[in-house]
Amino acid sequence: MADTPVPANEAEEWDAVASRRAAEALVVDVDGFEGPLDLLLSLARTQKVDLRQISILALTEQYLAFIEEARALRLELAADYLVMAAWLAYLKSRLLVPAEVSDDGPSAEDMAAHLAFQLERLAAMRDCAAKLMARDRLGQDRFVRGMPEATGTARRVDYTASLIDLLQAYARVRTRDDFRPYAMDRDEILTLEQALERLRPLVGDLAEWTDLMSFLPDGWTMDPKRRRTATAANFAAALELVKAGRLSLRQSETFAPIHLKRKDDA
Amino acid sequence: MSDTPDNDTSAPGMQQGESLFRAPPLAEQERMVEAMLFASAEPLSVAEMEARMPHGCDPAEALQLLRRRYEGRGVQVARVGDGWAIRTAADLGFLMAREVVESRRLSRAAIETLAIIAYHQPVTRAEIEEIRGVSASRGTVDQLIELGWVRFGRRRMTVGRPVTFVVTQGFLDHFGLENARDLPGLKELREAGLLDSRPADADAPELPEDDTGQLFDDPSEAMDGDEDA
Amino acid sequence: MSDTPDNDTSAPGMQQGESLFRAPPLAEQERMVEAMLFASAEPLSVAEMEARMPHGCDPAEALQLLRRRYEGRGVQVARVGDGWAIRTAADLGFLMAREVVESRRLSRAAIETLAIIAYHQPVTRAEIEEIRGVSASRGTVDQLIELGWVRFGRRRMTVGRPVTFVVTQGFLDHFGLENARDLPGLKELREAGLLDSRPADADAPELPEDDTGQLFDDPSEAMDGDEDA
Repeated sequence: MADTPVPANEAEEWDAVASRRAAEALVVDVDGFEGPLDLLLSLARTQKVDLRQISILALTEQYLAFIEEARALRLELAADYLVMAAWLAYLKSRLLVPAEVSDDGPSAEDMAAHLAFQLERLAAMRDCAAKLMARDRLGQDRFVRGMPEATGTARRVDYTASLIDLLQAYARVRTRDDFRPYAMDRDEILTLEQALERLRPLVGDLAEWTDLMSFLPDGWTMDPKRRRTATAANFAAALELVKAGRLSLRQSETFAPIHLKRKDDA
Repeated sequence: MSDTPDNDTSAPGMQQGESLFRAPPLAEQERMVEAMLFASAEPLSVAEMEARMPHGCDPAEALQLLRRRYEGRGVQVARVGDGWAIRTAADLGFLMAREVVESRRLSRAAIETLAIIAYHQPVTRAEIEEIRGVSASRGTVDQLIELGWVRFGRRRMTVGRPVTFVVTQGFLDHFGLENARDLPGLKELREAGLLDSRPADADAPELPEDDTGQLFDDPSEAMDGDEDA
Repeated sequence: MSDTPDNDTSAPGMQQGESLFRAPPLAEQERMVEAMLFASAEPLSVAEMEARMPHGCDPAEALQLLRRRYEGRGVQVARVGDGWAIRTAADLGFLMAREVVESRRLSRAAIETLAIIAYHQPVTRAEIEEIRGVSASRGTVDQLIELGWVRFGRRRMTVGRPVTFVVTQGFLDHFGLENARDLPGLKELREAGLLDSRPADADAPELPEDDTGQLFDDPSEAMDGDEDA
């Protein structure tokens, strides 16, 4: 995936021993990293410069060396670390090779700048998180009233439920069917006979054009399977009634709603 | 409170090396008593306050100051048994009337019904039953209406003109939502880990979401409209 | 507000009940606000207070007085988003050891996610993941919602209409912020461009607002219209 061996010339540029030591310390910790960006940020800190002046090329080297080392130690690396390694190897090659003219995509410099931006942004959010947690917090530094007044005359029961309860309830209801053992459900099908029987008495007073879909029986409109079979059965039943001269059908264009009306001149 | 600085000179060691340092000024002690009485879940005795305060403090005296300070205010420092507490002034009790509530959790049937109404509104009783797979007891929807979380919507223009139910502003307020449309879809629930993940779950077909679209006459109505294309 | 009485003098023959009486003097209103804020553990909005107070009261004005009165005291009148609450002064936390709420230790991921939501709100899950460079572990946002610090915001009007997350009043209360604009370092971050997503994102297709109106139209209403005609 990555072009692996640490290339000679750049590698010389930074202290091999120190970097190796840093890498070892990191390797031990590999589980502690929350993904490649986090790892990159830790590596970047070893450059001991402002993140804005970071050398992306050096960082790329560091990262690739780290991945190499982790592999040598047969540490298991999650796929996203390897994806990042591949991307960085590509970035490195683009940074080293003079810019090609024809390229449409972002330039290597743009890519590097964006990576630097991502690192800086992540670092900033870490700082913010720390600042937030260091604030005077409720229940630790600041306190609420210990005895909220409840001198009771009008006692009222307040039913409560949290948003999480609500979401879980919905998920529970909607996924119940996913876990049902498979069975052929005959009662999931509305037959032509049933639809016809239902529709026939209804069309008598149908003086206005009315959407076919509004004739779906209660209980057959929500579940898509039932809705489909009910739609088909109703449509077939409507055709039967047209054939019998009791009903007119109208559709303004393909896929438009189908409308029914009593056949007046019958 | 301008005397806090005095206090600061002795501050570094205050917590631990207690007896080495002077007690904080009385005004500062008064602040302490005020904070303790406010935050405590029970009335506090002078001895209890003293035990919490820096060495050399005299909560009894601070308490007298505080008590005088609150005279005629909206709350009072009141003696309760052996202890002291802050209480609403007797003449303002009428403002507290609404404070008295007893919380009870909603039943599972009620919360499920509520969730269905929120996600599928406007929705008829028959549709609720269809989604839940159980016939809804009349009482459940009634309870939700009584709670002010559900109200009647327009009648559905289908045969029988069934009434529909929708959620109210009170519902949105209670659950901290701006709009029922902002409720996450099933896929988002799953991503958020809110879906009980039983083994089959992860690979379960993503059907349900698409299908919500079908529930509405207009497919663009779907909560996750993106998938309809 | 001192002109409220003027107002009322011209009103002897007014409608009924309430308006016959002039609003209580401001000092009295201040007592009422004081009592209500002391009595409630949750922040109260001006509107909530006004609803409980006698007709013609102006809690906003009374609040300013009250806030000044408690400056430097052991408890403080704190603004919390839309609401107001009384909280103990932070420097006296050491007295309240017994009241400390042992909060569940938040994971690093949860803390970071919280910060990202607070500083970037409204923010989608994908954006959180982009900033952290990892797919958010399940349960992280969930945990923050359960703590009452995060809630759903409006759906983003981009393709896919993802749900967004924002911080709550509970978050502000917990971290002692008057409102989300007071987050430490927010301005500097914005000026440094660190709250932007990548520049390319700026031109991401934003659907026009009208569009959403369309989506949210209630089909049954549309049908109603037809039928009524």
